[in-house]
Amino acid sequence: MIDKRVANVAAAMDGITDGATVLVGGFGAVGQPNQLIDGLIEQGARDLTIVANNSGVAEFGLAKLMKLRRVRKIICSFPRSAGSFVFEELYRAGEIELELVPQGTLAERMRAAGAGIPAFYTPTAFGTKLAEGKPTAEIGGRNCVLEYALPGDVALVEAWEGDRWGNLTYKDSGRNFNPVMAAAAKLTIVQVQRIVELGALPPEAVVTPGVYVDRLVAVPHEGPQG
Amino acid sequence: MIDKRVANVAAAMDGITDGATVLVGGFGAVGQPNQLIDGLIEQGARDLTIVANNSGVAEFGLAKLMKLRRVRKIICSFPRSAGSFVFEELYRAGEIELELVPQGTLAERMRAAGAGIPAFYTPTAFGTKLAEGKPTAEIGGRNCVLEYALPGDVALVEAWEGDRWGNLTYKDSGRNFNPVMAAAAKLTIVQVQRIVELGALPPEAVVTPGVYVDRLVAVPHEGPQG
Amino acid sequence: MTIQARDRVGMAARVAADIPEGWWVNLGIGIPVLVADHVPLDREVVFHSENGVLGMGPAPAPDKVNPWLINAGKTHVTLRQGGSYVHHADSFSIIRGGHLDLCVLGAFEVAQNGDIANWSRSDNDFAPAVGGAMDLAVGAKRLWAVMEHTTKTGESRLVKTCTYPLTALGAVSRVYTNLAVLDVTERGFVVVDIVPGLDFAGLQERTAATLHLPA
Amino acid sequence: MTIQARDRVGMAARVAADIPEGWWVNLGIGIPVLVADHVPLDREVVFHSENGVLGMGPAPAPDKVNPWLINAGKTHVTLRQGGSYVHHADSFSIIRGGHLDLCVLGAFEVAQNGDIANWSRSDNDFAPAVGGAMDLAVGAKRLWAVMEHTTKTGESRLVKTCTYPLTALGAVSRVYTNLAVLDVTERGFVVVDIVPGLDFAGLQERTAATLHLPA
Repeated sequence: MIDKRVANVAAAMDGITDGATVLVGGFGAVGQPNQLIDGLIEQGARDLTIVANNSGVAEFGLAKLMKLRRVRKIICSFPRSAGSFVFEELYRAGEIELELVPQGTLAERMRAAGAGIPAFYTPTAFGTKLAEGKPTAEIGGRNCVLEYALPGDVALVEAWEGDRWGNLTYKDSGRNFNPVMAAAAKLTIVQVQRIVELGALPPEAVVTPGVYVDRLVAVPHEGPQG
Repeated sequence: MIDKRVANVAAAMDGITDGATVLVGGFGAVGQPNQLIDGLIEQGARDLTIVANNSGVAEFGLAKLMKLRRVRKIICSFPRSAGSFVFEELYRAGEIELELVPQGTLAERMRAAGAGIPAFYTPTAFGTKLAEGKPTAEIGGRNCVLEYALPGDVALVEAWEGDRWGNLTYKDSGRNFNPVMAAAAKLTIVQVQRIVELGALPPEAVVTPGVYVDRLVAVPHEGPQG
Repeated sequence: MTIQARDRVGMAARVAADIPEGWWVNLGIGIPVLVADHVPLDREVVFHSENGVLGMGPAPAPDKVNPWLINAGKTHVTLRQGGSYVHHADSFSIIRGGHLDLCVLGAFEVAQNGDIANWSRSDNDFAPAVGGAMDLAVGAKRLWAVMEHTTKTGESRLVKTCTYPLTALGAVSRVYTNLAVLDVTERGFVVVDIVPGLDFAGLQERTAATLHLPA
Repeated sequence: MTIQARDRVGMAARVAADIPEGWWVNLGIGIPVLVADHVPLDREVVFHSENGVLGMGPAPAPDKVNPWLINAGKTHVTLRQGGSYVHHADSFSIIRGGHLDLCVLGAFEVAQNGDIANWSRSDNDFAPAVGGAMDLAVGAKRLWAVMEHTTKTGESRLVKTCTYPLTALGAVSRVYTNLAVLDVTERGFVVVDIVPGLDFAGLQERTAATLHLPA
C-alpha cells in the first residue's frame, strides 16, 4: 500500500541536512506551512538556503529561523514586507545573503526545475540590475535573459486536503507557490488540514498529484497566521 | 457584460485567414474539437499550418482538411496513427510538409508560447535526428537542445463546460492538449458541451480561466469520434 | 484659480475612467489597487492578482472576511462570480504571456522613452524588494504608471532618463499624475489632459522631460 | 531441452515481477502496456499515461466503457481510486522532470552503451512518428526496454552500436527479451537471467553485442 502519511511534524522533518536548499510555500501568510517551518526550527538543520516569496515577519517562522542564524542565504522576490525586521537587520549586518529574483522568474525557475527544463529565456528583468552578468539573447525581436532552473532539496508545502497517495487540493489563494514548489524538490513534505480517504478527492480536482509528494502530515489549524 | 458566447460554429470561425497557424486540441479522438474542425472546413481558409498531436484519420476532420489541400504543413508528434492514410499519401507525394516534434517538446513549446517564454533548453531529442541543426548547450552536466515557443494564430479547443467569461472545465482525459493550446493562441475558439451560468463552475475547478478564451460555442455531442 | 491637483483617490478614479468593459487588469500595490473601487461592478472588468486570483471583487464586510483570500498587497478581498484560482507559475504565465490587457503600477520615475523605475531607490538599497513589478511591466499588453508628478521636494518624476534602478525598458504607454495624464509616444510625453487651474506651460515648468501637445 | 522463449505475455509478466510497490510507471505502447495486467492490484503501482492520466486501472467491462478515458495507445482504460487528470504540459512535466520511477518502452535496438532506437526504421522513413518516446526515454528515473531478442530474420537487436535512428543516448538501464534479462552497465550488457533451455554461450551466439556475467 502506498502511504505517504507520517505520524507527526517531527517525523516529517527526518533527514533534512545542513546546507539544504528548502523551498517554502506561501504568499504572505496565506499558504505558508507554519507548522512545518516550526518543525524545521526544532529539527536543527543549519546553513540553509531558503527559497520563499517573502522573508518572514516578526520573530516567528522564517524570521525565527533566520534569527537563530540557521539561514545562510534567502532567494526571494520581496524581502521587505511590513514587519520583516529580522531579515533586514541580518542583511544590513552582512550576516545573510540575498538573491533577489523577480516573482515571475522565481516561480518559473521552480516550475522549470519540476518540469525538467534546465534553463529558459525571459524578457523579464532585461536591462535591469537584476539581470547583470546574465547571458542574454534577442529572440523574435525581444531582448531576453537566460535563467536557470531552481530545484530544492526539500519543499515545505501547505495544502488543504490530501490522501495517502499524496494527492493534494488547496484552499483559495493558498494555492500560490505551493504546487510549484511541490514539484520542484527532491523531498516534498506537506502539511494538510485533513487527510481524506483515497478516492475522496475528485480526479479533476486534484491540483498536485501524489507523484510529487513524499510525506504528508495532518496539522489542522485556524487559518493563515503571520 | 463580458460575453464570449457566439451563436454558432460559423460565427466562431469569423476572420481565420489564409496562412494561419491553427492549434487543434485532442489526443486521438478524445478532446478533439470535431465540430470546430468541420467549421474550419466550411469556412474556407487555406495554406494552413496545423499543430496537433495526430494527423487525422479516415477522410473526415483534419484528414478531410488535408485532402482538400488546405494544409501546407503539419506540426505533430505522431502522424502515423491507424487509419491516417490521407496524410501519408500527401506526404509521400511531397504535397504536405511535416515538422515532427517529440510530444513533450510539442506541449512545452506551446506552454512556452502561452507563458511568455521565447525559448527553453531540454534534454529531449539531444543527439537524435530531431535535434539536427538546433543549438545545443551542456547545462548542469546534461546535454540540451534549444527549442522555441510555438504560438498559434488560432486555437480550436474542446472543453466540457464553459461560462460567458470563457472559464472552462474538461472531461477526464479530454483535457490533454486543450488547456495548453487555449493559452498559446491569439484567437482561442472553444466548443463546449454546455454553457453554464457565471458562478456555476467552482473557482477551484476552473482549468482554463476565461482570460485565455475569445469565443465559446455550445455544441453538445455524443462523445469522442474518430 | 488654484491648481486642482488630484489626490490619491482622484488619481485612481481618473485611471478607472479609462478602463473599458471586458479588460483583464492587474493593479499594483499603492494607488493602483484603489482603481478597482472606481470601476462600477456593472462595467465588467476582471481584476487579476499575482498570487493567483482572477476576478477579485471589493473588500469584504468585516464579518465576512475569508482569511484564505488576499490580494498582492496582502489585504483581504472577495471573489466575484466567474472568479477562479491558479498557482503562481500559471498566474505569472498570464502576466508574462501577454494575456492581461492592462497593468497599472506605481512609479518613482518614468522616462520619456517609457522606461520605468519603481522598485528600488538606489543602487545601495539595503534590502530591495522587487515582487512582480518586472514581470508585470514587461508582460502586460499595456502598462500605465500612476504617481505624483513631482517628489516632495518638487523634483519632476517625469524625466529624460531615469536615475533610479530600472524596472523595465520602454514599457510605459501612459502616465497618470496628480496634475495630468500623458501618453508616452515616439516623440516623448504627449499631454492628454491637465487638471483645472494649470496650463501647458505650467505643467512643463513642473516637468523635467519635454512635453508635447497632441499632433 | 528446447528453448522456453517467452511470448509477449511472458515478457510482460517478467517485467511486472520486477516492479515494486509504490513506483510511478509509464508503459509504452506494444508489449509494455501488457505489463499492467501482471501487477496485482494489491501491489500498488501507479500507472501514468502521457495523455494526462495518473492511476490507470484495468480495461473496463464492455458495458462500462467511458469514451473520454483512453491511454497513450488510444485504448479505453479505467481510473483507480486516487487517480487524477492533468493537461499535456503538466503530464510531460511529470515525465521530463524525472518524477516517474520507471518507463518501459518497446525497442528496435538497444546498444551496449544504453542507446535506444525505437521510433523510426530508417532515415528515409516516409512518415515517421515519435510520440512521447524521446521525452520518456530521457525523463524517467530508469528506462527498461522490452523487445524480441532478434529480428524475424534472426539478427540481434542487442547491438554494439544502433543502426536505426536514435531515440535517446545512454538511456536504457535494463533490457527484457524473449530469451533473457540483461542490465546495461559500464561494462556493457550483463546477463541477469536466461530462459530455461538456453545457456550463456547460446545467448551470446544470438547476440551481436558482447555479453558479460555478473561480477
